[in-house]
Amino acid sequence: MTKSYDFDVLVIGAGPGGYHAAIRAAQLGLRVACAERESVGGVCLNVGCIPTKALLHAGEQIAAARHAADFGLTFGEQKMDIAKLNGWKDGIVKKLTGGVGALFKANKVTHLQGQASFVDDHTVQVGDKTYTAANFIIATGSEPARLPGLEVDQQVIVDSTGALVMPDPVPARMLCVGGGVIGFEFAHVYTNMGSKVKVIEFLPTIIPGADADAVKAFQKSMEKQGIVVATQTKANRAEKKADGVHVELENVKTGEKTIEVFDRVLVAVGRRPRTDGLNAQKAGVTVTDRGFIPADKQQRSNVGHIYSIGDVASNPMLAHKAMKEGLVAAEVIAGKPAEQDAVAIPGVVYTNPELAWVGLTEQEAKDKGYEVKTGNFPFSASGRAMTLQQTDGFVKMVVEKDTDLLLGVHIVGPHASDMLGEAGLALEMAATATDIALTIHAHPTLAESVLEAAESVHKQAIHIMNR
Amino acid sequence: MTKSYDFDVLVIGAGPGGYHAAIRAAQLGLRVACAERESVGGVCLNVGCIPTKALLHAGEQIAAARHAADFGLTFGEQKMDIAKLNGWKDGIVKKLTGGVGALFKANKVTHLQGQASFVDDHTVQVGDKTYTAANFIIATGSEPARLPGLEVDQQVIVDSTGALVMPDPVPARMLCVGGGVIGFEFAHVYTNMGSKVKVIEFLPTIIPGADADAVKAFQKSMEKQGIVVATQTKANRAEKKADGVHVELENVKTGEKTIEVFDRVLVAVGRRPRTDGLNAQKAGVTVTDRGFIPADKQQRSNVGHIYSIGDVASNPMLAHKAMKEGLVAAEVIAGKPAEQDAVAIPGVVYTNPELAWVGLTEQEAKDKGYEVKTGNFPFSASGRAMTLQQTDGFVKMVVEKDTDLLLGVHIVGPHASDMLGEAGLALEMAATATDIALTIHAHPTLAESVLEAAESVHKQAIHIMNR
Amino acid sequence: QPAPQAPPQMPARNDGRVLAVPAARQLARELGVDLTRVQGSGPNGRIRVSDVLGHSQAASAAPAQPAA
Ligand SMILES: Cc1cc2nc3c(=O)[nH]c(=O)nc-3n(C[C@H](O)[C@H](O)[C@H](O)COP(=O)(O)OP(=O)(O)OC[C@H]3O[C@@H](n4cnc5c(N)ncnc54)[C@H](O)[C@@H]3O)c2cc1C
Ligand SMILES: Cc1cc2nc3c(=O)[nH]c(=O)nc-3n(C[C@H](O)[C@H](O)[C@H](O)COP(=O)(O)OP(=O)(O)OC[C@H]3O[C@@H](n4cnc5c(N)ncnc54)[C@H](O)[C@@H]3O)c2cc1C
Repeated sequence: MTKSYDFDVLVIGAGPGGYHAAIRAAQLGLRVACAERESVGGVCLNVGCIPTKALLHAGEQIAAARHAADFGLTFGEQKMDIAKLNGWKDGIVKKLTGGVGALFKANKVTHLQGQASFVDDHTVQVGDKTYTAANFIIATGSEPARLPGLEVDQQVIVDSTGALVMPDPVPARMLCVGGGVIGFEFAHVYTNMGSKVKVIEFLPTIIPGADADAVKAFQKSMEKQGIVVATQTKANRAEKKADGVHVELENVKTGEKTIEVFDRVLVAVGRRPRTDGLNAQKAGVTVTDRGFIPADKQQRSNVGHIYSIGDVASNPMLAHKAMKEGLVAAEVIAGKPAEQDAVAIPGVVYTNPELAWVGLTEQEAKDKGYEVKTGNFPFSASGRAMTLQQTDGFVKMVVEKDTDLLLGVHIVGPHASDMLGEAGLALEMAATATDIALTIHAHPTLAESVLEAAESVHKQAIHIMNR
Repeated sequence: MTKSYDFDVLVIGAGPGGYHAAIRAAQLGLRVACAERESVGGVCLNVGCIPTKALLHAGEQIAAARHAADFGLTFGEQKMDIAKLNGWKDGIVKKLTGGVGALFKANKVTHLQGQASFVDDHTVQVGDKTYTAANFIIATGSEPARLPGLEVDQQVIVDSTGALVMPDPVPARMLCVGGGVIGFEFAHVYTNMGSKVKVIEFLPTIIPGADADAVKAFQKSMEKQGIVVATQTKANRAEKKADGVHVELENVKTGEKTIEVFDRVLVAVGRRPRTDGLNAQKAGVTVTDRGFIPADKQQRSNVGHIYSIGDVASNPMLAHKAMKEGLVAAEVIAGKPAEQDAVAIPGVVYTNPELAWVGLTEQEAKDKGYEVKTGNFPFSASGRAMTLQQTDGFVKMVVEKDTDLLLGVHIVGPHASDMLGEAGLALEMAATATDIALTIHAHPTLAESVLEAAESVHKQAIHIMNR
Repeated sequence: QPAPQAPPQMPARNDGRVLAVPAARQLARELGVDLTRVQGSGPNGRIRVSDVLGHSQAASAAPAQPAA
């Protein structure tokens, strides 16, 4: 690549999209820089995927200790050292972000600390220096959407970043505004920590994008664990008083308004792409009204040598989508015929049970004109689930009727996210339900339930009656 | 099928092989009976796969409670009610065997209680009745092999069945004779319950059949958890005394002998096929010197209408192999072109970390003449593993060099058995490492490590340096 | 120069998908092979790496008119 530029590629943002792009580009022999104005790892490592999973695990261990009584294991008084909890979580984040820094060094990626702003379509300014590059990859990510009337102070009214710092004492009454993935992950954490949690969702159903049957089973399990769920409900405004935050809730169907009092309120009503300070227009890069920088299948923006990946490029705003797009952009720049051609992008709620899915929901498949058959296998019929004390949920499979082609897999249950590995590969390989049904799955495993769901598509599951 | 026989198929043995065969045959419209002399569910449900997994889970919860201190969760005095533990485990077994009984009823499988003995090649006697059938499926399973010098009394010297009843108090010193899957699963259970456990293995290496690198990592993790492992060691004889069982151990390399004292000794030196009371010769069915009733790919024995499946048919003696063979036999009898054509049969040790594999080990692949490349990704580099506090182990991939064809996957780590779902499907679908590497895996999951192992085959893993 | 005969297009699926495993999709891009013209050997015409290789070899083995 031409040497007249400082770098072959300059990546803007070191979130999962950006650091994957930078490392892959370096692996392919390019001269790479990556600019980051905060901490490497982006939202995902610092205030997203990773710290939430740490807190979720901690919370689940509290629940597990309680359930241990079922098999005779009991404990004396239980103590939670909140400072230690936060420190442990921060330690994991530090280890991982430190790891990315080390990988940058080892791969000879130049890390530029500071905000990158375009000067022209081949130049950015970072701090008081300018750098030129033959190609750019914009990976500036996203930030929490705000909700008028609920001003985030990161103490009592928090967004996902504030919610990651567990307060001491744990709030007695918690409201999660937004019944999406993030809302429910925090609801689950705080419930296990001892809060009484209510989740409200504006839409008629929680976890938009997930299969209706799966959502129903998921919601039932969350409610069984003590989370109160109110759909078609919005929060109009919040007032901080001595006895807590007074929130006006409105039932959007009836218009009925009530005031409820909470000790902590999480605003988790979605995320918006982030391009502030980027000066994209100086490079001629199109930013849409909603703030996205759209890209084609090679991740090119409207400007041929400027690429856009991850949350800033499009929905769904998920780390693994950002990673994939980062790899594609890097490979395309290196002259490889890469393409973002994924059949499906998985989604996961990392609660217990987890809700995990990949591919089309039953409704989506029907809406697209497919004639579908479905299969279903409940974990209550799984020996492995029984031994793990986790029998809530099922595996549901959506299959094209005539061809047996797998269209989607929807799992509510323990380790659901790990089972998505098989489901995702199956979709990408254009596997049929028969391919899965004929594959020996180890016994006794949770993954067997994927096999049985495939068998049930053909009304041949063994451990349930096939209606 | 001809009505002149009492049944279209009579299955002998209601273990996982037998009950799968019986239910599938019934699903396909055949008139089916299944004879069982003990309890439906066979070894697997009653004294094998299921109760071991229950005890393993219980033990792991004890360990998890200890590790919770890392994130600030501590407990007062811990108590284990051993009677409740045994009862909980028995309850799961009862639920599952009851479930199989219910499935028999619902599928109209006639359950014959008693030992089946062949009278001729179309007739068996069960109790004082005789039944005729057009076809038979022999699914009589296996039993623990005995070791001369160590007489099993199911109290202090036990086989796997005796070891499933946890004594109160838990033995302080435990010896597992045999370093295979069963030996290590019990070693892990008893260690977590508080025993000081030693495992001895005659061969130079433990867990025969598993990949050498995987075994090494597995053994290291077991030793870290306090299990003492001695390979090339055998137990010559045991003498019960007031202070415990005195066992003579011999180092088979040096010939050196020592006496060590234990409170419980598990004999887990393999299993042998079981055909006692079957009178196979009356039907003209061949039983080998070692006690097997061999079968072809349609599971037919030397007598065309008599099938043999599961442990009694061949090694490896694993439940999922028995299930598969049961389905094949049933389908063949129903006139379907089924065949036991599995590319690979997975194996799992359900300890923590688990050791799980499917397909060829690196050595097996080389021995078969493959030119191989390998990939490896350690869980210490996995964010998800960190949040789960389980970073021991790795995913190793064995791939054919020129074609990139996947040959084997070997996992030491948390939830390894669930990740085998993807690995097994990949092998059956003749997937390449590239297929796995190009498939989006949800973040943050353990299954991502499968993706990174595939990337590392091509020296393109992101989260490690690829040597 | 007469254009080399293009192999026929495979019947399209209603959903517009071409069923091919990821490695076959990547290889097709590398070799410049149009997947809609590849006969897949798997169930539902699923295209594997060997199908793309076979197609590409057949195409290059087809008698090419020397440039006049
Ligand atoms: C609480 C929470 C939990 C989540 N959990 C999951 C999960 O479990 N799984 C999942 O897949 N996704 C999860 N997500 C979403 C995931 O974090 C994002 O999809 C992912 O981080 C997007 O990656 P990215 O590289 O596009 O951008 P980001 O991670 O947002 O990174 C962008 C980076 O660019 C930097 N930047 C921005 N502008 C500039 C500039 N002009 N100059 C220099 N640097 C700049 C930012 O500082 C930031 O570090 C979660 C999100 C949240 C908030
Ligand atoms: C401790 C332990 C743990 C194990 N864990 C696992 C594991 O995690 N995963 C795994 O895959 N495998 C495991 N196994 C192995 C697994 O249990 C066997 O592979 C499996 O049970 C074999 O199934 P089968 O149907 O061939 O025979 P079996 O399960 O042995 O069943 C045979 C049945 O036939 C009956 N029978 C025998 N002769 C007659 C007769 N003449 N008339 C009537 N009935 C008869 C017996 O009573 C028995 O119920 C484990 C085994 C043990 C001992």
